[in-house]
Amino acid sequence: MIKKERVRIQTKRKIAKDTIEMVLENKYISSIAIPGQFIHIYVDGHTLRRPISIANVDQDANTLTILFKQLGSGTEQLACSPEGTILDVLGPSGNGFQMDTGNSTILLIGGGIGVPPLYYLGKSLIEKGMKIISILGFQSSEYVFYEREFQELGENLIVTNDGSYGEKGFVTDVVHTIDHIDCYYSCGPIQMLQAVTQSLPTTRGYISLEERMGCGVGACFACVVPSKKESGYRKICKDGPVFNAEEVKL
Amino acid sequence: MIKKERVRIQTKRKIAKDTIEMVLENKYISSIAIPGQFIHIYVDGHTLRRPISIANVDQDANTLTILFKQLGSGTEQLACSPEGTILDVLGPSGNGFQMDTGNSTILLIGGGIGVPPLYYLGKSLIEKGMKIISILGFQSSEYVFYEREFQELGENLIVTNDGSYGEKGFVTDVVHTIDHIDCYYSCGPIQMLQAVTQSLPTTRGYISLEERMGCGVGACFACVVPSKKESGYRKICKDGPVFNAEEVKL
Amino acid sequence: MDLSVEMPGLHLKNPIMPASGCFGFGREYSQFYDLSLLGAVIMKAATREERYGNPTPRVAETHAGMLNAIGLQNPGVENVITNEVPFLAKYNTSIIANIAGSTLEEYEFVARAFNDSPNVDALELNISCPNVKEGGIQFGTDPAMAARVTEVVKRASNLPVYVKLSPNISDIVSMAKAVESAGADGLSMINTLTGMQIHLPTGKPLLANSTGGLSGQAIKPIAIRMIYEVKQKVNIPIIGMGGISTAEDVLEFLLAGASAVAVGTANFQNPFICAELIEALPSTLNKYGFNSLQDTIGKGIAI
Amino acid sequence: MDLSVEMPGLHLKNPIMPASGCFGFGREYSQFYDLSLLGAVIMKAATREERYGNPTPRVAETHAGMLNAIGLQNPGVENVITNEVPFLAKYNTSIIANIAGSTLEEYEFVARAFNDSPNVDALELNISCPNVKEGGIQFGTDPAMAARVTEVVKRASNLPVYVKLSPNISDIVSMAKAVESAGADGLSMINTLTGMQIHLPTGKPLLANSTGGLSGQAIKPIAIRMIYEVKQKVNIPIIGMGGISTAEDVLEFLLAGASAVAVGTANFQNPFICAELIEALPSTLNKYGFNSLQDTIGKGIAI
Ligand SMILES: Cc1cc2nc3c(=O)[nH]c(=O)nc-3n(C[C@H](O)[C@H](O)[C@H](O)COP(=O)(O)OP(=O)(O)OC[C@H]3O[C@@H](n4cnc5c(N)ncnc54)[C@H](O)[C@@H]3O)c2cc1C
Ligand SMILES: Cc1cc2nc3c(=O)[nH]c(=O)nc-3n(C[C@H](O)[C@H](O)[C@H](O)COP(=O)(O)OP(=O)(O)OC[C@H]3O[C@@H](n4cnc5c(N)ncnc54)[C@H](O)[C@@H]3O)c2cc1C
Ligand SMILES: Cc1cc2nc3c(=O)[nH]c(=O)nc-3n(C[C@H](O)[C@H](O)[C@H](O)COP(=O)(O)O)c2cc1C
Ligand SMILES: Cc1cc2nc3c(=O)[nH]c(=O)nc-3n(C[C@H](O)[C@H](O)[C@H](O)COP(=O)(O)O)c2cc1C
Ligand code: FES
Ligand code: FES
Repeated sequence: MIKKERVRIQTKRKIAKDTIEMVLENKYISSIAIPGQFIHIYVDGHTLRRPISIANVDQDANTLTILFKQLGSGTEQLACSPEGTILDVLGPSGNGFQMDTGNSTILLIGGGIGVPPLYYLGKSLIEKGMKIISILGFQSSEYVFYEREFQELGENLIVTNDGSYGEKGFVTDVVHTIDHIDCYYSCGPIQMLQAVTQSLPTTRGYISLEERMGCGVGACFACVVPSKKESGYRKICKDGPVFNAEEVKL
Repeated sequence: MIKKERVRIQTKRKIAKDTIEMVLENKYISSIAIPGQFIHIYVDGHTLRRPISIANVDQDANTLTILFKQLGSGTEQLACSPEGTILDVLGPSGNGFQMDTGNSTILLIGGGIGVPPLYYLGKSLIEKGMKIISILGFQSSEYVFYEREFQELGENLIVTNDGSYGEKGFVTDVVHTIDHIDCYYSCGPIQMLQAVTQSLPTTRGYISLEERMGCGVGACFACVVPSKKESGYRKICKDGPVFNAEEVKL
Repeated sequence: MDLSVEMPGLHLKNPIMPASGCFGFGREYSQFYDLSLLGAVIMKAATREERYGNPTPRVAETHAGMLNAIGLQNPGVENVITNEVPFLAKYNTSIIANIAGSTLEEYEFVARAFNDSPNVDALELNISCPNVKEGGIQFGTDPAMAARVTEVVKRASNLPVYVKLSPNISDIVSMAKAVESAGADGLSMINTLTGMQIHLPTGKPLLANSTGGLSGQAIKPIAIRMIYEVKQKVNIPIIGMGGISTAEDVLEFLLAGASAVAVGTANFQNPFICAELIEALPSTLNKYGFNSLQDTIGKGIAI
Repeated sequence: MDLSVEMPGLHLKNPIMPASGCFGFGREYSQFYDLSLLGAVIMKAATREERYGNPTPRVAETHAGMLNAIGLQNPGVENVITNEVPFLAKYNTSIIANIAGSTLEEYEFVARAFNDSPNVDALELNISCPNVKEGGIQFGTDPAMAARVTEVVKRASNLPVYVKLSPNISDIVSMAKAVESAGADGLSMINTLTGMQIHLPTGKPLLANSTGGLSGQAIKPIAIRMIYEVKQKVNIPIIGMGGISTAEDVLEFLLAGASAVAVGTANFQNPFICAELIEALPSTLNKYGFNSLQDTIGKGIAI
């Protein structure tokens, strides 16, 4: 259940260009959050909260980790909040990833700031005994983060648009180099998700979507995505942000 | 000349109920400010700056002192700024008190948060060898401040509306108890200034006025007061805040 | 302190209600607090058929406000009556149905449909949604059209009708008088102001719909002015809204002439806002010297 | 980067100018920076006679904005021409005279007076000041009246006329087209939205005039929307304003269709704002992929 919680910034660290990692302390959220869920952060002086994925959880330490890019005024202000600041947060929000069962081989495909939720997911899948392969795409070398962390989960490929690190190109350029997978999970820009779902049409897949939000709880109909199966829309904040790749029209 | 200055909060101290004293460090303003001038303080997230009188100056220490009451959201936020904060301030603004010359006896009449500018004035007049008598009015005992400071300048009477400290009543109730004065200076609520100017009709007097301001530099015509002599208005931020009691209609 | 308010069809235990479109049909916010605390709930707009609304992005943030172009997404009036009203009816609060349409016939249909819904206490007639292209906007800015739709809905419905006015207009008083003459039982004001944001990275309007409705604290002075002007010229009660986020704001609306208030955008910042306002209201009224809610209504009008 | 803009009567070295009423006649701000930096200066409104304006309080703070009810205080057009224009003429910048009145005759008189002032480059015809009771408001909200005053002023004046539009209106496009047909050389938009604040300690409107004009960041989405709508329907250039405080805001106005912009309320927060915007503009245009100012104008219009 979503609650309005006070969350303390325990540590703050720049991990790549314009990219911040924050470890947040909160017992309630860290004790129940599952991979793929997000928190909705109030930033002083801003009308709308900012949705940020939960990138990791340490239940023993009562902490959750978020990774975010400084883009506009809200994330910039958040990035400037000193350690010790108490944030007003709604969470955990949304439905997380439905986790595969069995001894599957799993492909994680992340683009830019879509990478964070895949880390907590990968860690959780490893615990369930699955094999993880990950492909992470970034603009250029200076934006690359969490390479080591993903390497610890299994085989890891880095792709940059300009080739300044790893392979040059898009994540989909290397997807075909992976032999066999049972299921993929992907999060990133919409163009990437479109390309990914098209290049893996027959594989079971889950994608995590982003959209501008109002309420973040399912009441305002701001964050919808057209549904493939039924007519109408699904709400990203409540029915998502994770959907079966079959379920929504991108 | 008014400049836009960065001013550092050196110390902050609560001196009475809802009343804060701040010592601000800034070389430019402290080196040229005269009694009666004000600074125009930017408070983050607020459209309009807050005008606050200069209550004291220490040229050697490069500091100026302000005393203010926490009323609305701007002064409350200001009161919460920690020591060390850099404020964005315009100043010194307005015309200060025209100081009497000779060996005059001077009456200072302050009401509530109109008291602050009179302190720097009193100190400056003492240096010129004048005799100072002061009457300070407050709502009740818990709002009284700077009694000791004014006592050091000369005879000092405190009046409270509810009689919880000093005399009970209004400053004008005790004005007649003062024997002879050459000139008075007054700052406080408009009702008090009206009463003061009426009860001292033949005495030379200067009053400092408050009005809601836009620009604070004389460009927007927000802060006007009807002029007695010429037709039309005077601007409090530029022609004032101090006026000859003869000059303006209250 | 007694916070109750009597208005046509509405016996509110307090004057606070969530605004239409900002609270869905109550389900989501019921996980945060007991909806029985609320004076009333105004439901999301209902239309004849299910509507899918506009493409995304549908919201943008502005200084002290936001733009929305949801486009009246809703499951259709039958579905609202069957699936949503019963949920809200479990709570001890009044229910106001916000009705919208693109044609007079659609308004009439939707209004009539709620006659069969015993738990709905009043209609809020949304003639002012700026995000419906087919006709909504004309209803909201032309007094004759507004009077027309008010008459039609009054005739079709057995419920009191609160007409929700658009602020995108020069003369709000004429509009208010027109709908009062047409039989409106009350007014609801204000809806959003039409605005736009251009997204610099793409150089194009950020909202897929180009324009959207501006709500939130930014518009409060406009809402206060319009309510103040209208209160002096009409005899029907006003539900005030537009940027309310504190108990002081509520008092400001009451003084301007509102008898009750709705809270929209502020729910997104703080899901508990309505409950918190209800709790804070008595001490805020006391602080400014009022001993009852009734004493405040329209008292700001300087005569 | 070349920031120059050509508009009727105005050969601006850059598109930034202080808005009328927020910069007096330039004297005060000239102590902060060299006014020759500015594209132009729009002077405070001038009327036939000296005007004393409204009683105080004349301003109030709102969320991301402010209300003002100055009431067109000014020393009268003769005085402006004799004492103020010569001061501004010392600077290498264009001068725009904002003219106001309560009657057609007054507008005509004031417009004609500036014919004798060789240093004034254009008139801004203020038909939209909400703080003048006698007639100002009707000129601003009725397209026929607006066209009428535009014609009269055009006939009286030998200067290009920019008509300043009021946003307190349902259909800004009709208004813009009406004044274009009447001969306006350009538009200036937007003026303030009419608003009010109730002062809780007294329970009455804070401004002595009760209502005032809302300006500042709060109104930017409304200004952008109106300029965007109007740009598509008229062929005369637009001076855009309403809540500008950053170079990004300037670009947003240009993309929406403004050819130049005016900055009002932001001068009160930061007296250097116009100079700072001029300095920041080239890098901001570059950042979003523009190599010239001309490239940006109206480019946000999604067709
Ligand atoms: C479910 C979900 C999870 C997300 N997880 C992450 C994450 O882990 N790390 C991360 O860096 N980013 C994440 N994002 C994107 C993040 O929410 C935006 O980058 C952020 O809101 C931008 O705010 P701003 O203040 O920088 O930008 P501004 O431009 O000032 O924001 C203005 C408004 O637009 C919204 N907005 C702008 N861009 C986006 C976007 N891409 N998606 C949704 N809303 C947006 C803002 O929330 C705000 O309401 C996530 C988005 C969603 C929907
Ligand atoms: C020349 C001058 C000198 C002043 N010196 C002092 C001083 O030394 N100490 C002190 O405590 N106060 C002083 N004041 C009053 C002080 O400016 C206000 O109390 C303060 O601006 C209120 O801001 P707020 O955020 O608390 O209130 P809010 O109600 O949030 O303010 C809203 C707006 O109204 C204005 N405002 C509200 N009350 C006043 C007022 N009484 N006078 C002018 N503007 C007001 C604010 O500046 C702001 O623009 C002075 C005022 C003037 C004009
Ligand atoms: C996301 C959103 C959706 C809205 N949907 C509706 C609606 O369906 N019907 C309606 O009458 N008003 C709708 N409104 C307008 C609000 O009910 C309210 O009138 C307006 O937002 C002003 O109040 P606020 O500033 O408190 O949000 C909506 C507003 C928002 C922000
Ligand atoms: C204090 C003040 C005085 C104003 N006086 C005038 C005026 O005399 N003539 C006029 O056309 N507009 C006047 N305006 C309107 C501004 O020129 C401008 O159109 C409006 O404030 C919107 O811009 P902003 O949000 O940047 O302030 C005034 C605005 C303010 C805040
Ligand atoms: S953000 Fe309100 S429904 Fe998703
Ligand atoms: S505040 Fe602008 S003239 Fe005084």
